[in-house]
Amino acid sequence: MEWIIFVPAAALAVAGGVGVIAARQPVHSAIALLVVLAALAVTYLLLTAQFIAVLQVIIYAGAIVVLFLFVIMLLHARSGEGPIEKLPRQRVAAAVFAALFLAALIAGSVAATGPLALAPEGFGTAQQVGEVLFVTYLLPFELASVILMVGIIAAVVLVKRVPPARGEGR
Amino acid sequence: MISVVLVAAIKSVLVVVMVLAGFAYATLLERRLLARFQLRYGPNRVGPFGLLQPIADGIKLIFKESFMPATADRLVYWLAPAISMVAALFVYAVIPIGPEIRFFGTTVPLYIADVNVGILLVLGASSIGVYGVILGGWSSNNKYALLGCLRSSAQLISYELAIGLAVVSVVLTAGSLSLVDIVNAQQRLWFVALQPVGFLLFFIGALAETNRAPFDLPEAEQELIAGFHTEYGGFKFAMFYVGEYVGIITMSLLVTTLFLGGWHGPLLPGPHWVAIKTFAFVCLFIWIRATMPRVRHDQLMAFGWKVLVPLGLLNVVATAVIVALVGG
Amino acid sequence: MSGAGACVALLRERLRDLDLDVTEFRGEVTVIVPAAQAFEALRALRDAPGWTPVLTDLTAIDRFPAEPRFEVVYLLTGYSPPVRLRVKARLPGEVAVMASVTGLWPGANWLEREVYDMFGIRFEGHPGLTRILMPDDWEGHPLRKDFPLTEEPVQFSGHTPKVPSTIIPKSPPRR
Amino acid sequence: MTARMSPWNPERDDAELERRVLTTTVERMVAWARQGSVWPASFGLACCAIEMMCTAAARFDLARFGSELFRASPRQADLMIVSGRVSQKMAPVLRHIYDQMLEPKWVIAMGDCSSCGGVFNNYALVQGVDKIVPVDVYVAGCPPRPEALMHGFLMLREKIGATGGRR
Amino acid sequence: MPEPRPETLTINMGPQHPATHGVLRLLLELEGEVIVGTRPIIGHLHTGFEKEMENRTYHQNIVFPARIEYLATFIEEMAYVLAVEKLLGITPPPRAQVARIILAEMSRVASHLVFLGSSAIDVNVSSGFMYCLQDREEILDIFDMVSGQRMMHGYYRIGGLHQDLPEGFEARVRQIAEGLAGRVDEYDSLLTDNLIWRKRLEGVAVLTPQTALAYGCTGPVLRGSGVNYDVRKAFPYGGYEQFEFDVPLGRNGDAFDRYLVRMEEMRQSRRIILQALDRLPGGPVRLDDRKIALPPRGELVRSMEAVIHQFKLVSEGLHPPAGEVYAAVESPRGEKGYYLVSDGSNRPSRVRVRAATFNNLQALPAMVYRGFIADVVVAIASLDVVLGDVDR
Amino acid sequence: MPGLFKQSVALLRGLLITGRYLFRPPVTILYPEVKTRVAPRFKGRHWLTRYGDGIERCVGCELCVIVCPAQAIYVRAAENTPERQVSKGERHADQFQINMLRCIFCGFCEEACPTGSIVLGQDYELAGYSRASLIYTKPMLTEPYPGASGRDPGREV
Repeated sequence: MEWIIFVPAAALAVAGGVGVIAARQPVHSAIALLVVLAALAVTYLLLTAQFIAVLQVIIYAGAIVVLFLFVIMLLHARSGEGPIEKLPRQRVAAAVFAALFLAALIAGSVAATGPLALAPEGFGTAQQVGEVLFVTYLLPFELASVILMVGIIAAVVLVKRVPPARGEGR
Repeated sequence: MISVVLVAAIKSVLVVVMVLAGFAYATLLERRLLARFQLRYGPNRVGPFGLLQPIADGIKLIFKESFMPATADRLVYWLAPAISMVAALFVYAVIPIGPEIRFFGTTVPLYIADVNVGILLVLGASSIGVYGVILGGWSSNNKYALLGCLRSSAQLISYELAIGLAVVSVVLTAGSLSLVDIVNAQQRLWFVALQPVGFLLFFIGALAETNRAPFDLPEAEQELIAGFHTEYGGFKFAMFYVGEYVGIITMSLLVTTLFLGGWHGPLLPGPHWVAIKTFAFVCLFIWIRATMPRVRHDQLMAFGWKVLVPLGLLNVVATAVIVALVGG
Repeated sequence: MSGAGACVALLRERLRDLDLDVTEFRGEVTVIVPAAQAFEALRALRDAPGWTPVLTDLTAIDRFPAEPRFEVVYLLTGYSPPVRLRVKARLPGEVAVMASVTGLWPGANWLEREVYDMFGIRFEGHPGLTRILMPDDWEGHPLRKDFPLTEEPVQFSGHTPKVPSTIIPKSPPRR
Repeated sequence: MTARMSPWNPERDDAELERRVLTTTVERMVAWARQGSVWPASFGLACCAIEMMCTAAARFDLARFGSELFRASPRQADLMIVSGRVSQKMAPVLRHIYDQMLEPKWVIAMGDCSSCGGVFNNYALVQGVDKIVPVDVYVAGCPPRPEALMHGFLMLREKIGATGGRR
Repeated sequence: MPEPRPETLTINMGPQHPATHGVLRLLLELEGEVIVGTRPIIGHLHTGFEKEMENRTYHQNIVFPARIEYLATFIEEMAYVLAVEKLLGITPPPRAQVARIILAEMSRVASHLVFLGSSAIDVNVSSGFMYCLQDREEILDIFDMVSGQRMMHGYYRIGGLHQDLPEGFEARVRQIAEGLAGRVDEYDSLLTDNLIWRKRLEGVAVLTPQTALAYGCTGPVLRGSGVNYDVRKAFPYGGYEQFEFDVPLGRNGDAFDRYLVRMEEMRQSRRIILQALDRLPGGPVRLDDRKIALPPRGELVRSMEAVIHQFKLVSEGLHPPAGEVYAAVESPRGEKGYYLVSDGSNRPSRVRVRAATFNNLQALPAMVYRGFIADVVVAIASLDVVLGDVDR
Repeated sequence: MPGLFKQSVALLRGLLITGRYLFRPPVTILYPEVKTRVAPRFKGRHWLTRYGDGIERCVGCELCVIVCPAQAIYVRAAENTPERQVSKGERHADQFQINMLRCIFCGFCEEACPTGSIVLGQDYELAGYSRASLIYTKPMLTEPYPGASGRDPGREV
């Protein structure tokens, strides 16, 4: 039964992933990313992890991709479309790593031959997520927030310009 | 299994039809009521009492020339209004308009799905709705639309936070994320009494979230022509319109559900109460629009981040403490 | 500064070699100064003690076909005490150039642009002397007397009448 | 509740406005809808714009005919009320805005100046906005009273009802 | 304006934009949403009034002034008629003078009501707009009653008025003037005390007295900055010296002060109207000089002489002596002056319209510098521009 | 804090003001059914009036043509003949056209008319689908019977 939903969702996620890197327009990439996130949310739902699925939408789709779009638009509005950087060497390296990663994935899924494990009771509920975040991994979680904070302050400092002295426009 | 799907499908269609009708008459209500605030009649010629006005508007918009700016991004230009409308309609999957009713011997709950994280789903859907605005403004390749969409998305994201905090306090009070549970928790006392600050936060946030006066900056026509939908006309514009007005109804319904006891009320059956309370809130929205000047963008952001968010945080902390003390 | 007369007296005192022509009509004092010295005179008036004149208006008159053809008119107003003084300078048609007074009154900016646009009088030292009311690609200066009003006949059925401004002809000046 | 007006009379009017019979029900329905939902572009030029504002205001209330939604964006407007004198400098802008409107669209030349230049018969003004855009209804007056504009507006409605919105 | 810098965004506001009150075009240079450069582009409503008036007789020209500044119609007509009267060296009969003042002050109120209404709608108080226009309708009804036109009256004549004031004029004016105080108070409580309204207007679009004087600003724009100059007080015209009224002044020169000045001016206009009604004299409303004013209608059937005068005056027009005059009035937007140059013929050889808003608008870039787009809207509204007046 | 309270009260008072209007009857004139009653002096559509006995007042003197600032009037005069005495004078208007789209309704023609022929009536509903339809000719302008324009046909001028 779940296959009916899982296969299209997974396919959509993969297609979206390809779209992110294949699209020429940065905005299209962002939309493709949105598709990936939405498809992932659906797979979370299949795992009965409603809470995580909704958080996925709210946080990633609702905040992070919006920020991406902001950045894209502000840059786009200012300078038009940037030239596409061509770095042939990186492409080669990327291809190699991608191939390796694919191989690892296939190997992993072939190795995992046992019966599919069911999600534990209460998986993905608000309570469980809360416990993981605020009890088990409290320290890493807080550290992450500190790092993010540093990043934000740095961004503000870097971007902030001194306003020019008051003069009157003509 | 089939019957479950069938019932869900029927209910979905019904809800969509109802919501669209609600949208149509919300526009008429706004125009008529606003007119009465301004000593005039408002649309009263198309059909009896002007009741066919929204239908005329709809048909006209559908039969308008289909248009796309030459420099627009085709895909995104089409996608944006659709996202806007679909996100607005999606919310109705989880908003309950009444308890269960008996219907042909089966018990049918008056909601499509009682998701146990229902309220979060509503927030999630509204955060998707932002994309309609942001992509619409960007894709039209118009400076006014771009400014409008930047403003708008900044506003929506900021005020979503305030709404989220208000919702968290309600969730803490009710002890559940399910909207049905939240309504049931208000059987004796409406949450507007338990959460006055939360109510105020939510209400102000709702005004901002639906781009209503005094926070209707995204389409501040005195500044930005028509904001993000400057370049939209015809049916695509209608979809934005749907999204906007459905949003108003949604927010009114949510206020009803979260703070005013949902379907609880004396004498009348549940759905009536929901309708009455929602209607009252829609009217309040219009009343405020008739009276209030528009705030400036920086004032709006300052108000959101410096007043509403801290207030919301305090409220959440206070609620948590009280719940821990009382409920623990 | 007790009145327009005092302004004139001050002007006479400040700029001794100035060739002033003072007339009064219906209680309004007009001072005609040579175009070359107009800027000096206006600066002297602006800096005169006892009043802070505001450039209320700056315009021109076309006396075509008479020569000197143009008159540039400056209307100065002191607010307290209320004093009005009109300063004029005559310009020939071929080289209609004045010194800009934007340095004395920033408000002269648009006014001078308008005079340029309408009369084709150039103002030297103006920060951006371009057309202001007419489209940038307009040819001619509409308020010059030799610029036609460009009327078209009013539409009637079966008849093409004279154009409006010729219905009552301009009468010769009476004494 | 349609207004009692002088009926749409093809003989009286120009050839290009000749009657086109609405055949199908759908056409009639669309014509009815267009008639009842004419959204004007908020396009004010001069004196007439003030009277146009008054037409939308409480005393006259154009909203009764479903037309109070003055759209700031020409894309969403159906009707351009050229309310005032159109200068040579404004003419290209006006045409541009007209081009931005989506079909079907209509133009009312409100007042003398926009209809033919009115009292200003001179170099600065376009002698009639019909030299730039096609005009559906001319309203005389300087400026026309709000009722006069409404009269013209109702004539336009009648025309839309009769032709289904095609020119 | 210097070349747009790469990090700024130039947007074009107008010429057809809801907030520009007509066909004003602004090129705004933005840094984010902050304005660092403003270039107003005017002329989209240039109608050629001056040229047109130079090609008509003095009498025919009466129709033009109201169309220049179409919100303060009676004041406009008064300015032109006063200029011609000054040129001729005549004074109209006292009844005409007082009637002109009543109508002028009503015009001022009507104009300020449009200012208030359009400011209200600029910050999206659509109801305030409707109420203001409704109040204006009441005044326009009186104008209609007096002159037969709501806006372009053509009621003043050189040497008086077209005809006497109609029956019931005084009672209706008094009724409106009495009610005006309550109306202004209501707008006060709808807007002045409103937190958002204040936040939108206070400290926005500040104009210092020095800048205002440098640009030749007049009217409420100048008085909002605290400079006491009102043509009615400084150079009294048309009999204003007989009336008692105060000139309200602002302190900070921001949009809010200009708004307050106009609100107070409405109250002062009411004072003037009530005083004028109390001392409205009887008598003729037109000069009895056949070279200047048409003979009374009744005479046309009785006296051949009157018919000849009628023919001569209509077909030739009047001939003022050669000379030049400048007559200014205090319009709701500031000093409105007509500078007439006569060469002794039946047409003015030069008509110059000194427009208040032309000078006021020049101060706009200085006012909105480092403000927001939203402030531009408020600034334009607070300048109360009439583009017909700017472009002529 | 008291400031905040005061401000909130002010906001609420604004709501109350608009709320009060909700319960007032609209001031709207239901236009096409209810015509506005314009002032007696209203300057609307022109009429060429007649004397009480049906004789036309216009004598074709063209003063209205001359005074019209917009030159919206065209008159072609013709001699009256004993067989065809159209007006009281020697001449009458053979053709009389007014271009309503040029006319600015200033009333100068009415003021200039020595016989009181041309008057500005009360009708303001002047609109047409074409420019030509708004050029009014003499048959359209002449009042069908004495007094049809609303002016007393017995008046002197």
